[in-house]
Amino acid sequence: MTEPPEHQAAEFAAALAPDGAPAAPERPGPDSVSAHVVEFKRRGVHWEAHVPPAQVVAAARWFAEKGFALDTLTGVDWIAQGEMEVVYDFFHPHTFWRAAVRTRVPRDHPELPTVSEVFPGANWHEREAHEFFGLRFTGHPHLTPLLLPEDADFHPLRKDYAP
Amino acid sequence: MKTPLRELWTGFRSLLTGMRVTLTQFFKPPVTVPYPYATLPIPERYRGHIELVRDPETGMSLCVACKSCEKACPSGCIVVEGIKREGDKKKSPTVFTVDFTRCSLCGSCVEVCPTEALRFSRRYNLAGTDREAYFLDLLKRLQAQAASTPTPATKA
Amino acid sequence: MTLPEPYRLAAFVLGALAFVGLNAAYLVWVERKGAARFQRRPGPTEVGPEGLLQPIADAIKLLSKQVIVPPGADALLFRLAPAVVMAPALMTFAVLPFGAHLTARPMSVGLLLAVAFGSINVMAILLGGWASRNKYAIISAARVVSQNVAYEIPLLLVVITLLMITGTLDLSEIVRQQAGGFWRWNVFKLWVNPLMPVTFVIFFICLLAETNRAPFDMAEAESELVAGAFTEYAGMGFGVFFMAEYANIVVGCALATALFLGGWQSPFGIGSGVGWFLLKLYLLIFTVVWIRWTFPRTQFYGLLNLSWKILIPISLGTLGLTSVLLKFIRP
Amino acid sequence: MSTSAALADAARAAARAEGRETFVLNLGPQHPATHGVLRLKLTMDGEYIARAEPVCGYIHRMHEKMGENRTWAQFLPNTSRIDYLSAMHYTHAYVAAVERAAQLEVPRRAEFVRVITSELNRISSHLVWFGAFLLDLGGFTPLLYAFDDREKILDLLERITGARLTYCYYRFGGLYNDVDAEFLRGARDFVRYLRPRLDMYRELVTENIIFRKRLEGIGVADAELCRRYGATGPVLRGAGVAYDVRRAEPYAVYPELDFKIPTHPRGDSLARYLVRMEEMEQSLRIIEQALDLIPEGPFRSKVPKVLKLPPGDTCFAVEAARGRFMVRIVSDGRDIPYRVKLRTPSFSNLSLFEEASRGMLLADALAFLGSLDLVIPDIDR
Repeated sequence: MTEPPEHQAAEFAAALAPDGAPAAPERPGPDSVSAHVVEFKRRGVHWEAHVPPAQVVAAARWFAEKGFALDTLTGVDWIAQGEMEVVYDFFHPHTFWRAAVRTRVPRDHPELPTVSEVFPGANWHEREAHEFFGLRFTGHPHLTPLLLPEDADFHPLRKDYAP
Repeated sequence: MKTPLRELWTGFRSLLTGMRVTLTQFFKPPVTVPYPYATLPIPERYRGHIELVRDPETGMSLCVACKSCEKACPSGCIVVEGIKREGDKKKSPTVFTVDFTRCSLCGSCVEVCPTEALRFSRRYNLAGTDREAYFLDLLKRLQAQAASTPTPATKA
Repeated sequence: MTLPEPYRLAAFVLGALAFVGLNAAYLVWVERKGAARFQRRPGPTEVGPEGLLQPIADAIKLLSKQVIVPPGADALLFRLAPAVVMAPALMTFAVLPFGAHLTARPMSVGLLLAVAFGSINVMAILLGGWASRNKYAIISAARVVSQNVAYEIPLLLVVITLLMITGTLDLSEIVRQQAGGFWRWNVFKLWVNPLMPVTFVIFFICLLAETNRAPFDMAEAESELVAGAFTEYAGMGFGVFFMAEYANIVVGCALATALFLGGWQSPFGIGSGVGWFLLKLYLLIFTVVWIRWTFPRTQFYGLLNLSWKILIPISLGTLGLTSVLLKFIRP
Repeated sequence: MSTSAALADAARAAARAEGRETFVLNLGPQHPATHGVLRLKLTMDGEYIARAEPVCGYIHRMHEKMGENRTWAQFLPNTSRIDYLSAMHYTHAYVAAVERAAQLEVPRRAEFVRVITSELNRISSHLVWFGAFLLDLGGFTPLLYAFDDREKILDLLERITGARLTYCYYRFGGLYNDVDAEFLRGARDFVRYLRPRLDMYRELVTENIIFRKRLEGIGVADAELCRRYGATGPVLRGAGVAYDVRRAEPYAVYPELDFKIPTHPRGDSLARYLVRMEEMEQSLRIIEQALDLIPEGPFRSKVPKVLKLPPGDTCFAVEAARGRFMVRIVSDGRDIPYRVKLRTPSFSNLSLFEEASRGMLLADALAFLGSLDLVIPDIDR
């Protein structure tokens, strides 16, 4: 994994969208795969990708095969657009590349598959995202609150959360 | 036969070395300070709770009640009210309170103050039995200081 | 030194009780002061000069606490355990030779009695741990039993080695044999067995293990098992376990002094007396404290490995060596 | 029945099928070995652990939500309170993330001071860990020695920051205030003071046979396990991977300084211990060089009074004492953060515990837990 980020991005896009979807960095559609290089000095990652929610497991598998480690995953509540963004951060322990994968799910139906099969470390991160945002990771073995009380049914990081 | 014996000896020697180290420490004087009887000097920049600075000339507060500190405070624990008195060029505070129970001692208020009217006090042994003791009225504190110490140069 | 028997008995019972009580209390002080100095702290300073009244304050605190028997615990055994742990230590004092004529009950089988009573305290800890109905306590109790079984063997092997040299079980007699200067102490009897110092080290290690002292404090293991077998004990129940630990240390160190370090004998051959015994005893106790505040705790299986794989083979070796040397060198 | 209970039942059933009986041991949240309020639900088979489930959240404070309710600058005091032992690094990451997003310049003097204070903070954090770890292993005295040394660092940092633990010293574009010559001299003296102390620790602890026997081969977390769980810091370096954010994503003036990334390949508790001990030596080297190179000049650049960041995401990672700490900030163009994500190292480092501790003895598992160097507020945030 010593290739420069543009190669990695291209390879990633090709692997996830074999039918040759455009790797256009401009505002990607919700169901398309795209990957592009970003300026590390400004963003703190070398390249970013956007995948549809159904393909996050495939994306995670691609990163796992390349030897990346899952840094973290987190949600962002875009209440104005009625969407929830889930950002997966990866780092490579040997070649030091950083990559982020984004996906968006509708806010009223925030469901996406779990990547804890690929990265067991995602288990806790997904539990955290679940309790904070109400994201549902289908197939997760143990989707209960991690940091909040075990009976918590509220999601504090949702923008419409009022205590 | 040789190696296990040597291992045994190295292990045993490592224990003796450890005992030597602690014994050397045993004969050295204690490093602690017996707190209530002796205290360490408080450093110059020590961040205690905030207090008002007196104008060396007038003996009044330097505060102009601009509320910068109130706005900068992350915990919202400062309340400032001020009026412009007759004949004064600038406003002066009528209320200046700190809810020290919520203060996180970050120093943002001291940092933003345009007239350098705030500083950190050097009170450190802050323990009390009731909450009310830590709703600090800084104007009162300033008056008390003025009454007890005639020169503003003396420390709090 | 010829008091009528009942008075003699009363004097020694009182003496032993006072000695044990004072020792247990002030060894706590010594331990705390010692630990403090090893750690560059002053230690207790508040109660009395140099904190000398601290043990009394501790005792008052412990006595004023409620004795709680946890629900579901075996109340009888739970209450019995502190007594069982204290009694054998007290009994052993009967045979300790403090001076040439300062023994409560000189016995021809004194050493045997000391060793026999010395191993009862494991039963007390087992009782206490089991009766507490606490998971930590039970784990601790199980550990203590296997630990004590493992260390009883090298301890006895070492004692047998010594017995072959002395030829007697009478502790006073053993000390008497070591008169005439430090080169005649058993630990330095290199012509009988060049490995005598090693034997002493093994004895000392076993002593630490038998009294559950650090680095073998599996029974308490506060960072793993909270307070081990004593987790559920409050107030003086805990205090008695605590005192018993120190009483056992005194007994162990006194035995080591008598067996290896010449008891009341002066190292220069003249001026022997009880002072020498106490000096050696407290030096050994200081070493016990010193070791506790120097080393981390051993791993549990490491402790068993040490016993079964190192100490027992070596003590068997010294036993064999001594018997061979005794057979061929001294007719 | 919750999934957790189901899993515990499964572990129990598996044990019973093999003719063994299990019980549940509740370790914490108030237990001497968990250093704070971590709880481990252990399904035990005798003294062996069948399953260890960490239960977190006892000191959860929702820093991330707090971030959404205050201005960029007002979040600063929170950053020192996530991992209270390496407050400098955490503030550094947040401050630098904002600087990166707003493209603020930081004066060179400030960068050097950041490096010096961060490394001092790293040493103090490692010293606390060292003492607490030995305490876990039943050795009490090293803790007091370590705290004595740490006290000297705290005195130094208190001199310049006014606080001993929650420094809140870095500001956007620089520092809260400048360091004085006394501090620089004190730091140099400290470097000279600590070296022989580290030698003493080697003699007292590192070479001690009891200590080594307790740690060798215990709690192996190899490189692959670390990768799958995202473990970083000394845990990853103890598995032989030379991953250090100071190298991987260079920040401040670290590229100008010469230091080694200590690694040990075995991945056991001893390897992690050795990595941290060597890291302290490397930190001393860094401090020494930074003290030689520190220029005169301003300590803070001009920053707009009301800071508004351009919309978009920005990440910044630093090497905190426990590993990779990353801040991901999302701005929507206002003066208030839209989202602040704190990626804390202890969180990932603890998550591997469940898998790695299976089948371990209780005492070994606690040694392993201690060698992970957890700070509970860092997990719970």
